[in-house]
This record gives sequence, C-alpha cells and structure tokens, in this order.
Amino acid sequence: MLDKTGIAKRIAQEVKDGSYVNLGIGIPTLVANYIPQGMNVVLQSENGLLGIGPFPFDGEEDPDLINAGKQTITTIPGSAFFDSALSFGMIRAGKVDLTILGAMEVSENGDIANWKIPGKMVKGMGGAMDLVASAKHIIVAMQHVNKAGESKLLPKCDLPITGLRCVKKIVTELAVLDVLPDGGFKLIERAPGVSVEQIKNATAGKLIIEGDIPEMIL
Amino acid sequence: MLDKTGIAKRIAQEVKDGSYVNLGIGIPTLVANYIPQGMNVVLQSENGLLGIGPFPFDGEEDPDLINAGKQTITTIPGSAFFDSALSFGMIRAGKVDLTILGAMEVSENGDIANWKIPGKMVKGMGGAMDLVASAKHIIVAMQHVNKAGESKLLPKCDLPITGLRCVKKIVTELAVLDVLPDGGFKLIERAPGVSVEQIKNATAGKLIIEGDIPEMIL
Amino acid sequence: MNKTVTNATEAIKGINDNMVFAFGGFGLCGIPENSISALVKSGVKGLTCISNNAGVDDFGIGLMLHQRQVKKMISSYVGENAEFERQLLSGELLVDLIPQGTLATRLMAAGYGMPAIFTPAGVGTEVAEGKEVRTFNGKEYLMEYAFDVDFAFVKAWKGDTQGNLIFRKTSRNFNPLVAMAGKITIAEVEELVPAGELDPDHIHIPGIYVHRIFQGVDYEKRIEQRTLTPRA
Amino acid sequence: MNKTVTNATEAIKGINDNMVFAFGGFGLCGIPENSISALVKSGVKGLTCISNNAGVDDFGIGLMLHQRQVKKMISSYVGENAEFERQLLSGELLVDLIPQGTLATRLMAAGYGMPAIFTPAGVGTEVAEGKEVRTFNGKEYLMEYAFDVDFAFVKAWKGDTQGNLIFRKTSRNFNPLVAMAGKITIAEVEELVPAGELDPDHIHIPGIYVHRIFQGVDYEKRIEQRTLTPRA
Repeated sequence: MLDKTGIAKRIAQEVKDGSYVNLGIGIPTLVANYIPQGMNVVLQSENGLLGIGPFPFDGEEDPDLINAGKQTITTIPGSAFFDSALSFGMIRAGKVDLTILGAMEVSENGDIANWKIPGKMVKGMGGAMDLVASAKHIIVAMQHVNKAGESKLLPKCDLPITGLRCVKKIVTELAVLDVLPDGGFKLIERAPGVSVEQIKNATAGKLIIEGDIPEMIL
Repeated sequence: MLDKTGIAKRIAQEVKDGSYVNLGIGIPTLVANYIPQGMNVVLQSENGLLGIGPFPFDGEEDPDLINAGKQTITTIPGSAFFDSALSFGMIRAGKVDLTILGAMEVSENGDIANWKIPGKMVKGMGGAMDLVASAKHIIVAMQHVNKAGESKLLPKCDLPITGLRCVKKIVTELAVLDVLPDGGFKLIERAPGVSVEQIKNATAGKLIIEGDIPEMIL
Repeated sequence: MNKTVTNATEAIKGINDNMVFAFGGFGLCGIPENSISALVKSGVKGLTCISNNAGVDDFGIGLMLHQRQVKKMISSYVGENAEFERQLLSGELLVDLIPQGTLATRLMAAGYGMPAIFTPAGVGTEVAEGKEVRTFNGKEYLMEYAFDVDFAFVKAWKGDTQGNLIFRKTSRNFNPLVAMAGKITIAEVEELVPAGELDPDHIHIPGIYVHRIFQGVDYEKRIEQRTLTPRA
Repeated sequence: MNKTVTNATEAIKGINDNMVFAFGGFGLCGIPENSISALVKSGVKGLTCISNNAGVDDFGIGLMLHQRQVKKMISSYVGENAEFERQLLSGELLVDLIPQGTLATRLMAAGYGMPAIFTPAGVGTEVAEGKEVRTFNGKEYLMEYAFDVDFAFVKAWKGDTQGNLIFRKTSRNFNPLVAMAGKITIAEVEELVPAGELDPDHIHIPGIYVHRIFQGVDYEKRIEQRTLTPRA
C-alpha cells in the first residue's frame, strides 16, 4: 500500500523526458519532487507560467509569483509568463503533453468526476474541465476507495462529471491501472504488499486482469 | 476642385481629438500630415503598431519598422507593438474610432468596392475587408469619377464589393457627402469653385441636396 | 492621449448599480486593490462580477461581498470564503461557475471582437446544459459567448499615461483579458510613467484598450499560501 | 528542453512534398530568410503556403515560386511579383485570397485549439461564398476554420535554447501566430541565447510552441519602400 508520496513517486515514472506537464493540486504537485534529475521536464501552471521552480526560501517569496494552487513558487532558467487565455490556449491546442490530477470518481470508460458533490458547497471546477477536455494524456492520482470505503473506480460516475472519456491511467495506493479505449480498468501493477484480491475488492468497475500482475518498483 | 492634398486636408478636419485612426494607403496616408498640432490622435498600422511616427531621416530607417504600406516609419512616445491577430482584434472590437481608406466605387447605401476588378490581376484585399466590416466610422477618400469619366458614387456597386453598408462619409475632389442610414448621398459641402450642378452631373447614385450647400473651408 | 486620472475614486466615475464588472487577478495575485476599495466606498450594488475568484473574507472581492454589493459572481473557483458561502446558501447571491479557460477565452473574445468561441471544456457535463454543441474533426465543442462588460478593473505593474500596460510575473493572469473586455477599462499601476518610457516591444496591453489609468497606493499584495523551501 | 539545431538545413528535416507550410512576415519584414533558402535548396514541391504576402520576384517566398515549389498560396495580398502573376494566369498556381484579419485569426485559432472563429470580414462579399453566416447581436459573421499547418517557419529577434521567442518592432506581425499554428514550428533568430537570459516577462511566444530553433546567418532584411523625411 502506498502513501501519498508513494503515489507521487510512481506517477513520476510516467513522466517522459522532453515533456510539458501540468500538475494539479494535492498529490500531483508532489510528483515534481520525484522527476529524475537531468530529465528535461517543463511544468506548466495554468495561471500563466511555463517552468515552475521550487518553493522559495523564506524571505524570497514574491506575491506576484504563485502557482495555480496559489502557493508561492520560483522560476527556472527558460521560464516564460503569459496570460490565462494563452495558457488555456496551449492546453486546448494539445501542447501540454501530460496532465496529472486528482479525482473523486473515475468510470471504466475514462469519465472523471472531481469538482462537485451535490448537497455540498461547490467551489468550482477551476481549470479542471479545460484540462481534461484537452490534454493528450491524463493520469489520475487518487485513493482507490473513498472515506466510506466505497470504490472510486466505477462502472459509471455517480457524481457530476468533469469530463468524458479522458482518463488514460490511474495510480492509487493499491495499483496502477490503464483505462482501455474500449472501456475497463486494466490492472498493470500492484502496490508493494497488495494482492490482486484486494484490488478486485476495491474496484467496482470492470477490472481486467491478464497474466501475472507485477508489483511496482519505486 | 481639390487635388489629393486638398482631399487629405479636408478629411483631416473630420479627425477628432483623442481618437485612434487607421489610415489606408494613398490619399489617406497624407491625412496624417494635416492633423492639427496638439491634437491627440494615435495612428494604428494594422501590421502591428499603435503610434505611427513620421518617416525616418536618411540613415535612420529600420527594416523591422514599417507601416501597412511597407514604408519605413518611426515610432512616437507611447507607441506599442503587437501581433497581427491583436491588431485585427482591436479593429474588430471597435477600438479603432475611424478608418480612412480609398475606394473604386461606393453605393448609395454605403457598400464599398475597392479590391478587385474582374479581368485584371487581383492583388488581394489585405486588411480592407476587416476594416470596413468593423470600423465604427469609415470615411472614403477618392476621386468622384473614374478615368473614363464615370461616376464612382453609384446606386449599386458594379465591382465586387469589399463590405456592405459601411461607408459613412465620402470626400472627393468635388464634394463632401454623407451616406445616409436610409440610403443616399447627402451633399454637405462643395469644393472651392465647384457648383452643385457639377456634383449632380458627377454623381450617379441618389444625391440629396437640402438648402444652400456651403463651400468647404480648408 | 493622456488617460491619467488622479486616483481610484475619480477613476470609477460613471459606475452604476446593476452593471457588469470584470476584475483581473488570480486568487489575490494581481487584483486591482485600489479600485476595489473605491467600489466598496461607492456603495454601488446589484453588480454582476466576472472574476476568476471571489477573494477571501476580508480582502479582494470579498470586501464587496461583505457589503452585499454583488448580485451575481461569474467565476471558475470561489475558494474559501465564509460570507460568500452564507450568501450563496441563503440565496442572496447567484453564482455561475464556468471553466477557467472558458472564462479567460470569453473575456479575450470580447477584446478581439469575436462574438463567440468554441471550446471542448465542459462537453458532456452540466456546464453544457442549454448550450450549442458542435463537432469539428470528430471532437465536440461548446459554443460560448463573449462577455459584455461595462467596467473592467485591472492591476498592472507599470503603465504609461497613454494607458499602455506591463504586467509582472504571474500577476499578469486574467488582467490583460479583462483589460481588453471592458467598455470602460480602468487600470491601476504600481508605477505610472510618462509616455515613451516603456519599451514598445515590452507592452502587454496597448493603451487603446485602457480608458483611465492611475498610480495606485498602499498595495498590500497579500500572499494566500506562503509555501517555502527550508534552507539547508 | 534544448531545441537547438545547427542550421536551417537541419531544421527543415521531415518536410515533404504536398505539405502545408505557414510563414511569418509582412511583406519582406520579419520573414524567415534562412528557412526559405533551405526550402529552396531542398527542392520540396507541391506546397500549400500560408503567408500574408508572397514575397517579391527575387526574395522571400518569391524564390520558392520561382522554383515552382508552390502549388497554392493562401494570402491576403500578393503584391508586385511578375512570376507570381505569370503562374497564376497560366493556371500553374492556385491562390486563395482571404482578409488579413481572417488569416491572422485562423492561425491564432490553431494555436489556441479553437477549431473555428467568427469574423464579420467578408460578409456579403465573394469571400463569404459557401461559408456559414451567423448573426450575433444583429450583426452577421462568417465562420472561419483554424488552419492545419504541418510546418511553420518564423523569424524572431532573440530566442533561447528552450524555444522562447522575442520579436522586434513590426517584424512581430504574423510571426507569433504562425509559431503557434505549426505541428512542427521552426524558429530562426538573430540572436540565440542560453535559457535564462531572456526576461520571462518579455517573451512573446513561449517555447512550448517551438520545436526547433537555430541561429540565423547573413540576414539581408531587405526594405521594400525606403520612405524618408528630408532633413531640414
């Protein structure tokens, strides 16, 4: 079973050299810490920056320099600023290679729900609907089950959806799964110490298991 | 009867303090020379400049600094550069207050033809179709009759049109005329030494003459 | 073309109840602090406010919400704001939540004179309800309309007397788009300089989009999430 | 993400006959001189070329026309160019003349992932033939499609190894839009600098839109109309 750091570490293995990546708030943000040194990856912040650097040292924070989670950040050599329309323009045009974000539910055909719980105060979708509608490759980082113990990998999303047929891969505390183009969660890897049975029990949607499922290497 | 300079001088009287103006190639370009000193007028060049300055002195020309007629120009304090999409964006959004351009024909309902003569090599409309479709106020600078002596102020354009119902005012070597919202060329002023009769004879479209027509003051 | 006014109070002349306002800023980064203060003082009400976020309880647009000046917010994310939540739940406040890219592009569309744009954001979701869906190259898009904004309020780093604006780092965000969208656009700047002092190649928004400009004062520039790297 | 290639010949690898190319520049101002030379040498043919203008007889895209490499030009104004006129009248060359703002916006639409845009330019003219007309707020607009560009060629003043670009004065023109539109975008620059040397606030086109960049050589930067003010 992985903790949040473990999920972030595993997702970092999916990031390709020479790619532009947008990281959502929460676990996805942690992924940046585990991208191997020397790999050329440029992080996009949808509030108008390519080339997110580390958090600033105390006293060096700049109120004019934040990420989409409103955290103070820094730039790196080669960073560029732009406005929000160009930011979503490059997302919409498919220039961002990979989007990593959290979810409340994912359906077996790749629908994602991550912005609204009926009956609860709705804070808004932010840039999530734009990102999931446009990104070439989307990886979801989330817990396999919710706090009530119910699976978040479903035949169909119960919650209001954020985007249709867009999620390509899911990394949870239990497993790595691909969402197949024809539907279904294909089990790719188990988390250390997790059995296929555990994953089966935690997955409500169609789970596809072919051959031996290797344990992930972190 | 006015020469080209006279037409430009008369049109310069229409330019309002505090306005953004786009000047077409030919006579319209000359208008810039007759805008009164001290009047705040910013000239837009659709290739990406607000704030056109005078032509450069010999030796100071810059190949990276031209107007839409491809002439070398200069900037003035407060100039700004931008790309062609923003340039036509501000035109389309009605931010340019006045467009002055030439024409081959204008119809009595304000249609303009100025880009194509069937049977002749067509060079293209450049930005003219964008300008006439969007400008808040359009003044045409042209000769009243063509080289064959035929009126260019017509009931209906014979040539392929550039834009519909867009011309608001026409200044020719003979007269100043308003194009009325309901159609018709309303005679506003006569050029020095030109009679109403001469203007009547040179105008094929509906000409509206009310009361005494003053001679223009240049 | 001198567009300078002395301060925010003078800048907001002509505002009226029930108008549509748009505000630059992302969270509290790059918000027009001076204009918001003047709007709070003005008592104008019944407003429709287009802004990516709604400020916090005691800062930004939150100050206007506190005075019940806002009838409707159009935002992508309204964040943590207790008074906002109370008004929303009590039905005093209307909220249109729209995708962030859609918000940005609808503002841009206004500035570019484009009445509508197409975006895939929200296709198949409740955002798509009642909207025209159109397929291009096998992909579905929603048609979304340009915003119609009476007054636009932006904050820039530097500006000149002609209204040319330069933004700094990520405080650019929605500001250029909001600036382009206003029928009347009011810019406040940290540094107002004479025309000719800004490099014409560095200008982010040409003055043609700006109607009034003033030198702002007393910027707080509050940070929402001070996140630091520990020194080794 | 180093996108540097050594020269134009290396930059144009992957081009093929019958592709769609787009070029920055207005007249001869800001044209990608090095890339055009390499394309002429390459012998590639059957091209559809999107460019506001078509160069002159012995410079710019005129050089490619002279080699009969161009099947179709998509331009707003084709100017004075005898060989162009000869090929057009003989039927060897196809030409799509479209309004300049439409050309710019169709390129921009590609870079912004918008499949189509609306513009009033050309309504009621022969440009509107076969196009969808749509009324918004009582005004008619044409629906125009985003361009689909295989290779885009731009010229910038400065660029860094990550592909970030800064343009100079009116040589900016169509270059940023062309840069955004390319499936593969090739930028040549007068000065190539290491990442980090350009101020991130001054960058006109972020490197995400640029795939290959090289230091150009031997720029002629020809002036079409040297127009001067006489010294007093």
